[in-house]
Amino acid sequence: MVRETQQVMKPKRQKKSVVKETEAVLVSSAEIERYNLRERLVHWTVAISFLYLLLSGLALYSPRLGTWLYPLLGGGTNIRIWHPYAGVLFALAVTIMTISWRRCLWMYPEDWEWMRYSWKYITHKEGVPEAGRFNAGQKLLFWVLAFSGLILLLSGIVLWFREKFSRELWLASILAHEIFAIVAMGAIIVHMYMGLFASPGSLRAMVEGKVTEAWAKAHHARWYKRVMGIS
Amino acid sequence: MTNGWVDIRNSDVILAMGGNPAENHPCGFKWVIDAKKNRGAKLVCVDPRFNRTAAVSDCYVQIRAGSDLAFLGGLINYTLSKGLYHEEYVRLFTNGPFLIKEGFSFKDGLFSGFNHNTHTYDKSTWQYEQDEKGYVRQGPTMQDPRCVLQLLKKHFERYTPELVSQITGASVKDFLRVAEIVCSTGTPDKAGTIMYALGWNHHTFSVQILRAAAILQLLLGNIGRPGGGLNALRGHSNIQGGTDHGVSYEKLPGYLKIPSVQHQNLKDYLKANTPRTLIPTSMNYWGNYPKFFVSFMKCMFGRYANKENDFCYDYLPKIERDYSWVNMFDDMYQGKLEGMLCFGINPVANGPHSNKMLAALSKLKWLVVAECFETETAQFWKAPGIDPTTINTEVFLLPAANFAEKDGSFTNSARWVQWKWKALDPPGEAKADQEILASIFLKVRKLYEQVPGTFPEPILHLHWPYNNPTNPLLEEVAKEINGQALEDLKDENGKIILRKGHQLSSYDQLKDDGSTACGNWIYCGCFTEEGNMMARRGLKDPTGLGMYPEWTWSWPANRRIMYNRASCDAQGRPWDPTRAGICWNGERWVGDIPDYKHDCPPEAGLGAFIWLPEGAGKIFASDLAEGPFPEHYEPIESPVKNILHPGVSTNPLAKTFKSDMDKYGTPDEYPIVCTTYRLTEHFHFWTKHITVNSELQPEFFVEIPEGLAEELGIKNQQEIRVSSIRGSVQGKAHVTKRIKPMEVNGKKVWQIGIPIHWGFAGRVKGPLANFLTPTALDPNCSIPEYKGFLVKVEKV
Amino acid sequence: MALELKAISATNYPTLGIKETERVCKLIDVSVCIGCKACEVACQEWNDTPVEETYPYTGSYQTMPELAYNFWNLIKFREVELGGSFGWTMAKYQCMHCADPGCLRACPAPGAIVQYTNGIVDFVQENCIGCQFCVTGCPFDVPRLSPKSQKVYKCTLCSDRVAAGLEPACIKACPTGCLQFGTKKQMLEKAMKRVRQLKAQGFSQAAIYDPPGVLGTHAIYVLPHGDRPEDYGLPRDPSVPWIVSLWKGPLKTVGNVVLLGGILTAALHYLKFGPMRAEEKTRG
Amino acid sequence: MELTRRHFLKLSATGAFLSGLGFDLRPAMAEVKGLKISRTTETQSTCPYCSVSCGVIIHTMGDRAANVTPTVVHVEGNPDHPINQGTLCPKGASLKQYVVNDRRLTKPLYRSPGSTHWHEVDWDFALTEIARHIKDTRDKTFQSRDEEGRIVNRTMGMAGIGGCTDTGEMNFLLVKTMRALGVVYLDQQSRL
Repeated sequence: MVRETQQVMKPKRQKKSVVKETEAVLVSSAEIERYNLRERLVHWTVAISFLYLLLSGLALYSPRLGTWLYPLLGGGTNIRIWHPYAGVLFALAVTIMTISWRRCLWMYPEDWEWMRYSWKYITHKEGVPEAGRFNAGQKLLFWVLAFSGLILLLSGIVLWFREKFSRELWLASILAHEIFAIVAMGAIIVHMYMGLFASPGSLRAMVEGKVTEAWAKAHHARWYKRVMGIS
Repeated sequence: MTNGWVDIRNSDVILAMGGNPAENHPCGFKWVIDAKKNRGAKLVCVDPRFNRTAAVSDCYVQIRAGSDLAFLGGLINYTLSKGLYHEEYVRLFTNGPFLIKEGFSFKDGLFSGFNHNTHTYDKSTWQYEQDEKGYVRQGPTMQDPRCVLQLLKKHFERYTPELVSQITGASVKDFLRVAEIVCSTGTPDKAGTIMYALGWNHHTFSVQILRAAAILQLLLGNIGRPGGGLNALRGHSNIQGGTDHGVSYEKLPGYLKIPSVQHQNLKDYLKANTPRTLIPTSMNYWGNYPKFFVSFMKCMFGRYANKENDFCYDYLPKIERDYSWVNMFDDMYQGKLEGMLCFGINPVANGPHSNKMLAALSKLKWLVVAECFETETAQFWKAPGIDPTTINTEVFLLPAANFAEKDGSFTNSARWVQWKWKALDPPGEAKADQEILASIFLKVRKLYEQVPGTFPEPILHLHWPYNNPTNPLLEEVAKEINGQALEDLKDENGKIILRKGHQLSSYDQLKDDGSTACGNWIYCGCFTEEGNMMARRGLKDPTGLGMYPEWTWSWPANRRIMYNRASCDAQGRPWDPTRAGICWNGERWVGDIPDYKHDCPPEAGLGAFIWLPEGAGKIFASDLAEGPFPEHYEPIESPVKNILHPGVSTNPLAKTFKSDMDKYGTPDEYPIVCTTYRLTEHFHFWTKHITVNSELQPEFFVEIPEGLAEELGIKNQQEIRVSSIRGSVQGKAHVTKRIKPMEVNGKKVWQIGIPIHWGFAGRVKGPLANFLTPTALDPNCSIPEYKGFLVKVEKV
Repeated sequence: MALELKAISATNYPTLGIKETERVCKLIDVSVCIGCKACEVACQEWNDTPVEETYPYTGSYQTMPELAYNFWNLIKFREVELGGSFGWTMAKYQCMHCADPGCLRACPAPGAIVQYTNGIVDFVQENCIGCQFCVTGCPFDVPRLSPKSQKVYKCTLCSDRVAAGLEPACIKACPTGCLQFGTKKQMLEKAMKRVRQLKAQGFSQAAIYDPPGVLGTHAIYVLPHGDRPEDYGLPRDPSVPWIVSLWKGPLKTVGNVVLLGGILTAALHYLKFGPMRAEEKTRG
Repeated sequence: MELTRRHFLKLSATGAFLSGLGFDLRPAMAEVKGLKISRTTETQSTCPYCSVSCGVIIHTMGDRAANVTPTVVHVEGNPDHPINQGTLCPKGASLKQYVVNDRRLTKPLYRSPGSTHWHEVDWDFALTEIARHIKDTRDKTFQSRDEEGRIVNRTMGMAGIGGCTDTGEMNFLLVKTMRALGVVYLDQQSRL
């Protein structure tokens, strides 16, 4: 019925797809594994590097925040030295994440359909279509962050090796770095709110890898059904 | 300098020619800028290159290197033909009205009396016409065709603007632009000065260029006046002092002459060197020559010098010919010398034709070099291309102190003798030069005491009165130079004016009977009973003209402007009251120290130029070797023939050399005119040892004009080779718009420039510009022709 | 003459001091510059800036192509046609000590760049984090990073000398008086007088260079051809780059709004809707 | 508020933290770099390069106390000097490096005939050898009379040059000794 299942049925891709689909296996009657160890490692690498990038970036960006962020992060010089390396780490981790989740993060027509009901989702109303492993909001958030990350990476490289680039490119890069840092910051606030507060169980999913059946059914019904073999 | 650095601020017109003061004397040049800013003075720059002086000048004209005399000749002609000269000044203060003997002539590049075999002049026709008493006949109206002014007019009427343009490569329009400004100072309310340096000196006719400039300044009435004068910008801190003290083969301290072999006794010597008064009103101060000389001999040999032995006249070496620099190295090259002492000088880099310098030094048995840094001369035996094992010269390189590590005086270009103090000890085992020299001398003296030797008397009898003989205090030496009374000195009435043993206060006190000793009479007054006058630091400026009479001491007699009597008219009133050098106040001359008898009223008509036997500034000067008037001759290596007289193209008395290494190029093979110069970032061959200066100008380069670069396909920064017939140098091309092509006598001529500051010793290295320069000398002063020689340029 | 702070990089507090001191100013009268480089050497000597390498010959009289972290004062040489005649311009280039310093505005390190009430803009390397934002902020392309210390350096207008009552080293050395030092007012008067003189001498376009785009500078020029600052190596109408202004101005507000707004919205959302519990949802 | 540089550094290191707590650091940030010539010994001298003779002040470390070996810290123009009025050119401005320079010679060096390098020698050796050479050369090449029998009393085998960069007094001593030795090949930079 949905493309995810269709993929499963494709014989030539079967093996691979099975691996993909085993990303969630039934652990017990009440617990389902949502993220395996590798996925969690990648996520937390992204998360920690992003957090460092955000905080160190904020320190450089805003003197007001800098006054406490500098000592927190070991001083301005350290920030200046490590920020780009953290950026590289972040970019690598996001790349791995994108590759491994490319299918479950793809925006399918039903995701756009889901988006039409996103307001209901936000306001906890009934009638939100069932979501797969990730709902469309999550997917969009990811792509926003990934795109911002790409721009931040490219502009960051220019700023890192500024001697090799023209002054005009520098200035443009600074502007781009700023704008997309703001975008990413906005996106991450949403994500963190959702993960930490708005959706209890999500954090556990990313920490322990497991969710309850109820949680799966409630938030990602389609995914739940597929995992459970219910069609 | 006749005037001084600060005095330049009093000028209305400054001609910078044959020198590049902005680059080579920046802190002196400040006074040019001061005059420009505060007086609205005009700065005119005439030079082969558009240099830094040109960059801030009001008028710049490019000329061919070596054509300066023609340009100045043009200015003299312009002044005379337009009647722009200061007639009263010329009549009062110059030999313009003097009559010259019949028979004096000039034809086809030669003055009367030329001997074609010896290439010398019989100067008997170059003399003043004299009356029965031996005084010069004058034509006060200056209309007599045989008076100096008329002869001058005749001599220079050939130097029309068109001719100047043909010789120098400057356009007629440009020449007239300069002439209009420079020749505008012939009025009492205007004063103009000339700043020149080695660009005029480095020629086979250098003294004549200076003569032309002096004539121009005399005609315009600029000599002796604040804001006027003829100002030589000397190249080293104490080159003036060295010259004053007679470090020169033909001189003794104070411009006394080393005896000639012709003068076998003191009487003959003094007779030959004491000038005879030529006009009744001449003070002829050099008439006191015997006093200067005898006092010098008393200083040299102390109690051994007495009347009976001609004050040890025999102890002094006698000369019969030129032993100057290039001759010295020519003789060395021919193996005539065994050893040499070099104190703070670098002949390999400095001298012309460095290859010959290297070859000459390698013929020496021993060489002593006292220096702060390891110079090219000290390491000549490992110069590029030389195999040290073939050089048998023993070399001693002695570490010397520098300026900060000793006290003593430096005499600047303006004759200011300035004492300085020691700030710290020399590094390591380095010693001050005077200690090195004294130690060597005393060791030699000891050897002569112990082991018999040839004629030891001058060595054993040399007066050496210093407290610590191996390390004389410079104050002691300064006192000795100033001189002291050896007996009580009395005036005509028998009144004692100076006690025995006291320091002299003026050269007026010198005696020719042995009762005074004085190392250098022109320095008499520098260290008196009042103390070290050179150490004074008073900042009073009573005239307001920047003379600072209490700032150190200036020779002669603390005078700041030479010939300053000429700054006033016949009545003793300043030509320009706003710039009164001195003036007669009814009793005496006040202002600067008068270059005159201080209480002689103007009515007495005493000649203004008290140093000269004629009492007047010389427009006509028979002392010179190649003519009493300047004449344009081409450099020894010239791209063109002399259009004034192709038969006598170069200076007929210029000296060239005949060894296998002395070669002179021709324009067909070496078509490009080359000149050498300094850059402001470096000092001579010293600062290549200093990091900062090496950073400012790190590499040897050759300045070549854009057009020539195009012709030869040379790009900026490309490696090129410049060769003269004597050697070649390789370096980066500096392609510039600042040198333009020239049309000389209908022929297109290019010139290039080479800065001198590199060598094979130093933090930064490069070729020596002097690999290219020729061994051709001026007949008067034996200066080599570093400027305006011929080269070719090629890509590497 | 103690130095009082007027502005400090990456610090939003108003300054404590209420003192108002005279603003100092360097005047560069290009018309009498002889390009002797005394200022370059005096700068290096006073500041003990190391000469680590000998730069190769640049193909002109100019010491090096542009300023360096260890070379804060550079005379630019240009062979140009000026006003119909050939000219060789020499003009000293260094930090302009802008009244509105772009470097200070761009700097994220507290106290790394300070502006004193006397107008000097100074880098305090102890506080510099080496991010080079100042390089971006400078409209004159002056600050330079040392590859060794990873700090940024530039002319200090010899703030240590000025604080002790001395003039900057370059000013003192300048042989021709091309460089002058005094209060901004005095220097403007001097400059005005020179401009009048130059105009009288036929330099009809003579002008003072004191760019208003950065609210004026504390190093001002007299240019004989004031209509062509580029011929002296000076930018025409310099100002703090708009990107720096945008970044330090509106964009900062946007960032604050996003940050605070995001957190606030999330909090409000939580208060209004609370967490989305799976149990409830399933139950529902 | 007097702050030493050391204090300032300490303060700025902890600065961010303290200011985070509301402690305002601006007075501490005031410029407190020490003036490097504030307590040096000043000696008046003259620039050794060209003939303008700019007055310079040599700043040396220490106060001339007995136990101090001074070194040059800085050289600057003498503002009282009527000619240069404190200004200097690029050569004069780098005079410190002319004095304190690792290329300075600090020991007498000797190069024997045919040798490819220098040997360090002591002063006594150098001076003794030089004196011996001078006497040998003088005795060997001294000319009492020329071909025509005229007294000339001169040393033909040896030359003396130099002086223009040294003091007037040294120049005088050079002339004095050279002429006493009978040297006629005597010259200096002003010829060039």
